[in-house]
Parts: sequence; structure tokens; C-alpha cells
Amino acid sequence: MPSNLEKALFVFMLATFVGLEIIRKVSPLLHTPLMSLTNAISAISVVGAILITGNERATDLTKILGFVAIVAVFTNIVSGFLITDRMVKMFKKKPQAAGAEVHK
Amino acid sequence: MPSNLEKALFVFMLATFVGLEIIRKVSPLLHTPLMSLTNAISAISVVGAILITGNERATDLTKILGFVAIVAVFTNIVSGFLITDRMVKMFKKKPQAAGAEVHK
Amino acid sequence: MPHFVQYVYIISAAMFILSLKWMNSPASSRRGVAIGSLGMLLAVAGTLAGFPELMGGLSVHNWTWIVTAMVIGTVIGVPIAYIMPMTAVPQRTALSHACGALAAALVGAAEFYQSNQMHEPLAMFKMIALVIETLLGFLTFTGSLMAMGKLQEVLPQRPITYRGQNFVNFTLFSIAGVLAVRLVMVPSDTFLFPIFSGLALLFGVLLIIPIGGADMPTVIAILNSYAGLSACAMGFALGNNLLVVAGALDGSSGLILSIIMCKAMNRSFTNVLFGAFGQMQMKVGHTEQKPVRSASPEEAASILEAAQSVIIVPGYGLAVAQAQHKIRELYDALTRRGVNVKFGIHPVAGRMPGHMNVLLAEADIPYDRLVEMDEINGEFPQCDVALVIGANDVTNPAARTDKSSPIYGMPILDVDKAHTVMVIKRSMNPGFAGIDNPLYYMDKTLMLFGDAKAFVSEMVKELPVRAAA
Amino acid sequence: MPHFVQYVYIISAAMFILSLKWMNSPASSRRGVAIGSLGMLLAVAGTLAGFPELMGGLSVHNWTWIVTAMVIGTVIGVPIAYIMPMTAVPQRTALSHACGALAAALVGAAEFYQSNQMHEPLAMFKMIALVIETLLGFLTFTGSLMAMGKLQEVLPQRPITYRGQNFVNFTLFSIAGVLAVRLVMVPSDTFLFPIFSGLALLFGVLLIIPIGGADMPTVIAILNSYAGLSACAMGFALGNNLLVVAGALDGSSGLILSIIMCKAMNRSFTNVLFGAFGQMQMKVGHTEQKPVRSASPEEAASILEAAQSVIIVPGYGLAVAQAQHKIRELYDALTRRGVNVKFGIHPVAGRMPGHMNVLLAEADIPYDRLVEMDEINGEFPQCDVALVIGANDVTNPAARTDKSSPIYGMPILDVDKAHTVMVIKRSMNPGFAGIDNPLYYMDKTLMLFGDAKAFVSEMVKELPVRAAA
Ligand SMILES: NC(=O)c1ccc[n+]([C@@H]2O[C@H](COP(=O)([O-])OP(=O)(O)OC[C@H]3O[C@@H](n4cnc5c(N)ncnc54)[C@H](OP(=O)(O)O)[C@@H]3O)[C@@H](O)[C@H]2O)c1
Ligand SMILES: NC(=O)c1ccc[n+]([C@@H]2O[C@H](COP(=O)([O-])OP(=O)(O)OC[C@H]3O[C@@H](n4cnc5c(N)ncnc54)[C@H](OP(=O)(O)O)[C@@H]3O)[C@@H](O)[C@H]2O)c1
Repeated sequence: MPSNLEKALFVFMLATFVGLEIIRKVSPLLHTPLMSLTNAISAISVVGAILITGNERATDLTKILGFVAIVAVFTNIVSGFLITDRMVKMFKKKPQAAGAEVHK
Repeated sequence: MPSNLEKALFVFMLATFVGLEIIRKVSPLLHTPLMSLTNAISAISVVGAILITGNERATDLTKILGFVAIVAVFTNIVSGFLITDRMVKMFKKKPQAAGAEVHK
Repeated sequence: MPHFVQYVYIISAAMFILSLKWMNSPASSRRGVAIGSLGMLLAVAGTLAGFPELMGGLSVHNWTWIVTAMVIGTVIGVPIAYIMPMTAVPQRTALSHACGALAAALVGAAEFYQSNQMHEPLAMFKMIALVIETLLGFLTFTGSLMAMGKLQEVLPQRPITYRGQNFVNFTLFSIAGVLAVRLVMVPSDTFLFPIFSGLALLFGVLLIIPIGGADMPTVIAILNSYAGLSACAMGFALGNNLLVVAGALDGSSGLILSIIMCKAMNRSFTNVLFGAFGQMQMKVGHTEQKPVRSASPEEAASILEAAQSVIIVPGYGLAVAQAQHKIRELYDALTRRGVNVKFGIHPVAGRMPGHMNVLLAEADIPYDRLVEMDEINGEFPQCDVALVIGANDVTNPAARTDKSSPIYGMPILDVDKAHTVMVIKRSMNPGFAGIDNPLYYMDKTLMLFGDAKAFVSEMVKELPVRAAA
Repeated sequence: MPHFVQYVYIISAAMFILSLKWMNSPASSRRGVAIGSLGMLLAVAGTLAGFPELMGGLSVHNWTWIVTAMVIGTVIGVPIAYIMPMTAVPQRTALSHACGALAAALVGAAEFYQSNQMHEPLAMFKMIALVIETLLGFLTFTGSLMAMGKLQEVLPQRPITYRGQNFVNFTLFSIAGVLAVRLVMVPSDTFLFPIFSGLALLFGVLLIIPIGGADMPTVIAILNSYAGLSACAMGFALGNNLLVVAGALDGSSGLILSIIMCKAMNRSFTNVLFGAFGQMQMKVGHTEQKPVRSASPEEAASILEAAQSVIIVPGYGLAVAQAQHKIRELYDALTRRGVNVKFGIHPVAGRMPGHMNVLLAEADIPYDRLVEMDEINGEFPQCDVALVIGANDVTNPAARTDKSSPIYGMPILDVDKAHTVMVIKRSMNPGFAGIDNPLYYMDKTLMLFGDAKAFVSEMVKELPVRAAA
């Protein structure tokens, strides 16, 4: 049976292939929002921060480090997804006259 | 820790994404060789056949089933890669006059 | 102890992925095949060398069995690869799916019996994987053999349907399902396993029977997927990621190819699998004799010679007649005279995706002359002559205009927009879809009756090599 | 017990992948963001709910700490997202890399101390992952802060170099390497850890110091990669595949973006990181005054009005002047008059990849009017007026012709091929690369001196809304 390292390497290899293939196809229009989106996604390290902080036997040092980590990473999650949404929302095919109603 | 099933599912999910992304980009010119190539690659089940046949405690039934499996799958490996190579070799950008020397 | 086999497997998996990735252009495709075979070599060598590590310290036994089997496989495989004519590629593909699927099923069966005989407990998850592996394996085995028989025309091409077919299939399927559940629950009920396997084998036959011979290419792509999934299931059962990856790649490739085919025929999966649509229903209808204009090879050759641009549209008839080398001669003769010759390739021309490309490449026609449908369609209106060689359905303008046509909505090559259309075929018989082609009755169309190979070589004779400047 | 968290993680990972996949077109991009945030929500909720399963039966403690931290994070995050002007996006990106990297590093540190205090043995593999995580995390933290400072112009923009810089860097790097090896071997040497972390923090600063302010965008993309890799390393340390996947996605995205930028600038990675190429060296040379033609807003407006097709080429100056809304008005005024207006977007126009697109989209300019370089370059010869607004280097024809130019070989927008060229900028000062632009001295070029926003709004005033039919 493969060890944890080997399994993680396998996953890493596959995920890198997926990443390279998919990112290469991202529209150049959206490279700026792409940066903030991947940034928000990599804030998934919140999982690690929660696990370490929530541990019953967490020392005070661990709790403090974990606390700061959660604050930092939650800022990223919240602002990252919100700002990306704000950006991509701006990309419209047909301009709408501000305040005008949309009829079809 | 995730179980084997969960790890395999993770790998399956990623590999399917890789497969769908990559196959979609295969040149339509090469769809026929693609079929024989994937076929040759999926003959990797030879690994399973070897493991089961080479087991010290393999019963006679196991040995016979494994033997047939190895024959079948090795035929695929050999003929699959060779025929794919034969096919892709035929795709040339500049035609060469048969027997003529190539000068630049 | 470093688990070296596992690293070998990671490298092999990456190589398989690169191998498929490099199929994105003919220029890199040979490299793709090379790295794929290297990955396979590594995996096999790694498995043999790393056996003790994989099997918890046991070393490889039964070397004779393993090596003999490999030698036999090689001895069978090499001639298949070199003797098989390119026109038989669809059949070979079906055959190799059958082999691959059989192997997966047999390994599954062997594991099942082995564990039972050793009284090792089979975890439920493993047993589920084994059941899926065997079911898909056996089903794909007989299904692919049937498909091969239909393509090779040793089995009847027409769909075989009978009253109550769905009921019979459904009943058998339910029984297999019940057996599968029971086996998962109580793996020690070994006597159920042969029954289950038999049902799976039977099922492969029953699934293919009602599908027409000409739909076999789509079926083959679907079976390709199944074969991949069964290798995947083996990977789950053995906890081997390399198998999971290779199986998933194979599975997604089959899936995408069948989607491409269905789209290019404007049909759904269900319609292919259960439609039993094919030769029979259509052949009624257009039997009245309408006048067509026909021409001789000499006339056709002089028209081609006078043209500035010619688009050749090949179809299944090219494969039947094996006319690719003669077409190459025609291409050379025209190119030498300064005619701009291109080939318009429909995604489902022939009987396999990419079929025409392989045949034309075999005849050394440069691949940048082979143009895909979407790209070439804009060029027909400016093209002097569209020369259709053994293609029919893929040029049928009824697909654009006639809502009642069974191929309505299927994207076609717009040959009818060319200034002159010439069609080489043996008769007025319909093609795969079994319907009449209004193209043949247009004023600008000339029918060139005859076998594709014979007719083209007549034309080439009319275009002798002139002294080059 | 079904491991439900693991399934949640599989689904989250698939959602993250889909999220990035859907960024392939603006039409699906909102869906992409939505599914990404859903994936994150699932992962966080799943982790909290599945804590006992993940931690071998322990239930979550220190709820107050966790929830308070989340609330604080949210309270900080929301205003950042809504108040941040679009022109400050590069700085915000740098800041969030700093946050993410800091978190990764702190988690690594916490794990290290926790295991040591509990006297749990740290497997070598886990310790390697922790060391990499902390190194990359701390380095990226200070590096990103430096990059942000340079972008925000609180730190000096110019590259800071000193004699022996390479030697100092190399020595520090070696010490850090030795400490890392020692820590992996003897994890109980806890006193080494702060030194190691300090070196990593220092290293981030030293790496960025010699790089010019205008190269920060490339640096940010590279730091993006590092931040991703450090999340990946955390995944290795915790045996969590979801972290590995998200980290690898982030890492490959940073890599690809930096490659795109380097290619579009015709420079190599090494050159960006160690080149210290920038404002300074170039500003000598072309100081002789050559004659240029300039024009007033009225004249410029009448030329635009008379044109049939106009291509607007925006650059960094647009961002500086925040002229996007005025440009929208210009676009509207011209379009209403029947002028065909398009935008030619260079991949590295501005200070971030995609910078111009975001700004113009903010001003509601339809994205199908924003055309990429390769596509628009064929249109310049047929275009009446090319209007360059605050762009310089990306239009410099010296890149095509002058082998001695530092930007020689960089692909540019061929504005010099248009019938008339108009350039809005404040002075004859050079752009980022610090070099002169021969475009400005061509006969067909009119210089429109002034701030981009002010100048465009003057022009718009000359193009009043006429009664629509
Ligand atoms: N490619 C795929 O992957 C795929 C998969 C599934 C289904 N299909 C179906 O197959 C069809 C392919 O269209 P197609 O236009 O290539 O072929 P087709 O519509 O089947 O027509 C082939 C034509 O070739 C003529 N032909 C046969 N032998 C010939 C010979 N020796 N010399 C000259 N002509 C000969 C036949 O007419 P005569 O008998 O009068 O000579 C026939 O009309 C489509 O309907 C497609 O949906 C393709
Ligand atoms: N986008 C990226 O990802 C990226 C990354 C790294 C490096 N870069 C580099 O950045 C450069 C981008 O090229 P670019 O053409 O967009 O910009 P640029 O070459 O830096 O030129 C910008 C021009 O805008 C003018 N300008 C500044 N403020 C202005 C204002 N308020 N109103 C009007 N004009 C104003 C300046 O001239 P005045 O001072 O005379 O007004 C300057 O010449 C390239 O060299 C590229 O390699 C870009």
C-alpha cells in the first residue's frame, strides 16, 4: 500500500495537470479576477487552521497562532470571493443604459 | 484519515477532469489513433493480472484466469502501441516522394 | 524502506497523461505514443521488480505462467499491428476492447475466488468494486465481439428486434442486480458468481442485438468507456491509483468520442442505443425515378483540369473501395497542374471518428490539406468543383432543409453550394441513413457511376504527367 | 462509520476546479465564483461538523477562539471587498497573498510547537512538509508586503542593489538550508525554529529589494505560486487532499500568469528576478529634442468624428488617471455617430494581467469590444484612427525593428500601421521600460498632451449628443 506521502504526491501531480490545463484556457479578459479567485480558493488552508485551533489539547501558543491564522485567512475568503464577484459582474456583453428598464 | 475508497474517489475525480480536458483538445485528425492509444493505455490492468498470478498462494483456477488475462492484455499492449505508432507516423505535413531523397 | 514502485506508478501515470496530451497535434503525436509505451514499460517492470513491496513481502511466483503469457501476447500482438489493413481499424478496435474487458473481468473473477478460497474476508467496498469490474468487463467483452462481428459483416448488420425485448432485458437486468447485491452482502455465496457472470455475458449480446451495424462506431466508443471504467474498478479493488487514472482516461476518451459522434449525427445517446433506427424504416418513399445527369471519367477529368479550386469530400465508400492511394494520385496530378485541392472532412464520414484522416494520411496526403467541416464550409461557395467520393449522408442538403428527414438538423458539408458538384458512387442506392439525397438531382450535379477506386484511376489516366518546367 | 467529511472534501475540490474552469468566459464567470464560494462554505462547515471524525474522536474545542476569529476576518474582509477601488486591485492582490501566506506559516509553526510540546514524534515526511510550508509562507508574507509597498508607492520604486548582494543572499540562504535540514533530522531542537522563521521573513524582503516597482506584477504572480505551494505543503503535512488540490491550482495559476507576463514582455524569469532592469539604466540617450506634432481636444475630436473605424489602445496611464468612465462616454458618443470603435488590449498593458479589461468593464464597455493583441493587429492597417490613451511601451515600434532596444522582440500593438495615430499622455516622458518611443515622431502621429481623464472629457464635450432619429 502506498504511504501518505505517495498518495499526496499522486494527487498533487493530477491536480497540477488539471490546474495547468484549466488555467491556460481562462479568458485573458479575466486574468485579474482569476488572481483574486485563486487567492480566495487557496484560503482553504482555513481547514488546517481550524483543526489546529480546535484541538482539545491546543496549547496557548497554538491557540494564538491559530487565531491569527483564521483571522488572516477568513479575511481572504470573504474579501476574495466578494471582490471577484464584483469584478466579474462588471463584464457585460450588451451595455445597459443606467437606470433604464430592460425589455426583451 | 480518509479510507482507501475515499482516496481512490479523489484520484478518480481528478483523473476524470484531466481526461475530459485533455481529450477534448485532441486533434480531430487523430481520433482514430486516439482510440487505439487509450485502449493500449487501459491495458495497464496487466498490473492487476500480474499481481494475482504471481501470488505465492495462487490457486490453479487463479493461475489459469490470470494467465488468460495476461495473454489478452499483453496482446492489447503490444498491438495497441505499435498500431497507433503506425497510424500517427502516416500523418505528414509535407509529402515525400517515395524513394526520393530529401534535400533542404 | 522507500516505496519505489509507488513512485514508478506516479511517473507512469504522468506519462500516460502526457501521452494523450500530445495527441493534440500530429506533430507531437509520435512523441505521445513513445512516452505512453515508456510509461507502460515502466509500470510492468516496476510491478515485477516491486512485487514484494506490493504484496507485503511475498516474492513473485509462477514466473513461467507470467512470462509465457507475455510471450504469447506479444506473438499475437505484433502481427495484428503490422498486418491489419487500415480499413479494418474499426474491427481491430472492437477486438481489443473485447480483450481488455475480458482481462479485467477475469482478474476480478480470480480475485473473488482467490479471496474466498483463502477465507480472506472481502470488505464490502472491495466487493462492490469487484462486482462492477466483472459486470462491465464481461458485458463489454461480448458486446465488443458482437460489434466486431457486425462491422466485419459476419453477423447480420440489421437491428434485430422482437416483441417484449425491453421486458426480457429488464427482467435479466433485475436478476443480475439482485445477484450483485447478494454477492456484495455475502461474498461466500460463490455459486452465485458464475450465474452473475453468465448474465453479464448474455447482457452484452442482448444490448447490441437491436442496434444497426452502421451504429457500431458509436457503440464501440461507448464500450471503450465501459472498458475504461472496468479497469478503474480494478484500481479501486486493488487500491492502485495508476489503474484508476488509466481507466478514467480511457473512460473519458470513450465518452467524449461518443458525444462527438452523436452531436455530428444530431442524435442522442438513447436514440443510438434504443432507437433501432437504421436501414429498414426509411427505404420506402422516394422510389420514383427522377432524372440525373451523369458523366464519363474523361469528361470528369477535363472539368477538374479546368478548375482552379477543388474540394474533395471523401466518405465511407472510399474505405470500402480502398481508393485512398488512387486519390493521392489524383491529388498529385491536379496539384501539379496548379489546381488548389483540399479535402473536406466531416466528423462522422466513414465508420469511425477520424476514419478518413487515417486513410488519407496512409496515402501520404499532407494533413494540412485535410480541413474540418466548420472551416471548409465557408469555402464551398468560392469553390469550382466539389468532388464527392463515396460519401452520401454527410452531404445531404435535406439535413438543412427538410424537417421530415430523419437526419434533419445533422450538420453537413455544404457541397451543394459549389459551382459544380460531382459524385462518385456505384449506384443510386442510399448510404447509412437509408434515405435519398436531393443533391443528386440538382442541375449542377454530375453523377460519376462506378467503384471509387476504378473511377478515380480512370480519371488519373486522363491527366498524364506533363514534363515539368 | 461513513467518513462524511471526506466526501464533502471531494465535492469541494470538484467545485474549486469547476470554479476555475468557468472562468474561461465572462458569461460563465459569475457561476464560477458562486460555485467556488459554495465549495469553500461546504469545506468549512464540513470541517467544523466532521471535526471528531478528522481528529480521531475529539470534538471541537475553543469555539470562542474560532468563531471570534471568523467574525473578525469577515468584518475586515467585507469593507475591503467593497471599498477598494478597481485601480487598487494589484495592491489588494499583494495584500491577500501576504495574509494567505502568513496563515499557512502560522499553522505550520503551531503544528510544530504543538507536536513538540505534546512529545508526539514528527515523522520525517511531515517535518519536511512543515519546513517547506513555513519557509514559503513567511517568505511570501514579507515579499508580498514589500511588493504592496512598492505598488502603493510607500516604498521606493527603484531597484535597490548593493555590492555583495548575491553573496549576502547566498549566505543567508545556506544558513536557512542548514537549519532546515537540522530541524527535519531533530525536530525537538525547537530553539532553531524562530531563527529559521526569522531568516525566511528576512529572505522575503531581500528577494524583492533589488526588483523595480514596475516589475511587481510579475513578482506578485510568482508569489501567488509560492502561496499556493505553501498551502499544498500544509496539505501534505495534514494528509488532506483538498488542501493539496487547492494549493496546486493556485500554484499553477500563478505560474501560468507569470509565464504569460514574461512572454508578453519578451523577458525570462531570471531577468525579472535578478535583472534589476528598469527605469535607471535607460534614461540616458535620446535626450535630443525631436519635433512632434500636437493637437488640441477640438481638433482631435473632429478627426475622430470623421473616422469610420477607431481603435482605442489603453495603457497604464488610463489606470493612473482613472479615465475609464470618460472613455466610456467617448465610446458612446462615437458609436452614436456610427463610428466603429474597438479596444486593442495588450497582454501586459497596465500593471497587472487583465488590468485594462477590468477597468473598461467597470465602465460598462461591452467585453466583445475588447480585442486581444493577436486578433486586433490585423485590423490596424484598415483602421482610420488609432487612439492611444496612456499607453507607451506596448505601442513602441522599436520592439519590432531596433535590435539594440531593451524591449526588442516584445510583441506590440501595431498602432503605427493605422492611417492616423493620436497619443494622449502628459509629457514626452517614457513609460515603464524607460525608453523613447519613435512612434511619437512619425508624420501621421498627433500628440495630445494632457491628463487622460481631463483630455478625454474635453473631447467628449466637442461631441454633443444630437437628437436621435
Ligand atoms: N464516422 C463515424 O464515426 C460514424 C459513426 C456512426 C455512424 N456513422 C454514419 O455513417 C454515415 C457516414 O456518411 P458517409 O457519407 O461517409 O457514408 P454513407 O452515407 O454511408 O454513404 C456511403 C456511400 O458510399 C457509396 N459507396 C460504397 N461503396 C462504394 C465504392 N466501392 N465505390 C464508390 N462508392 C461507394 C455508397 O453508394 P453506392 O452503394 O451507390 O456505391 C454510399 O452511398 C453517416 O450517416 C454517419 O452518421 C458514422
Ligand atoms: N500588465 C502587466 O501585467 C505588467 C507586468 C509587469 C510589467 N509591465 C510593464 O508595464 C508596461 C505597460 O505598458 P503601458 O503601455 O500600459 O504603460 P507604460 O509603458 O508604463 O506607459 C504609460 C504611459 O502613460 C502615461 N501616463 C501616466 N499617467 C498618465 C495620466 N494621468 N494621463 C495620461 N497619460 C498618463 C505616461 O506618460 P506621461 O508620463 O508622459 O503621461 C506613460 O508613458 C510595459 O512595459 C510592461 O512590460 C506590465
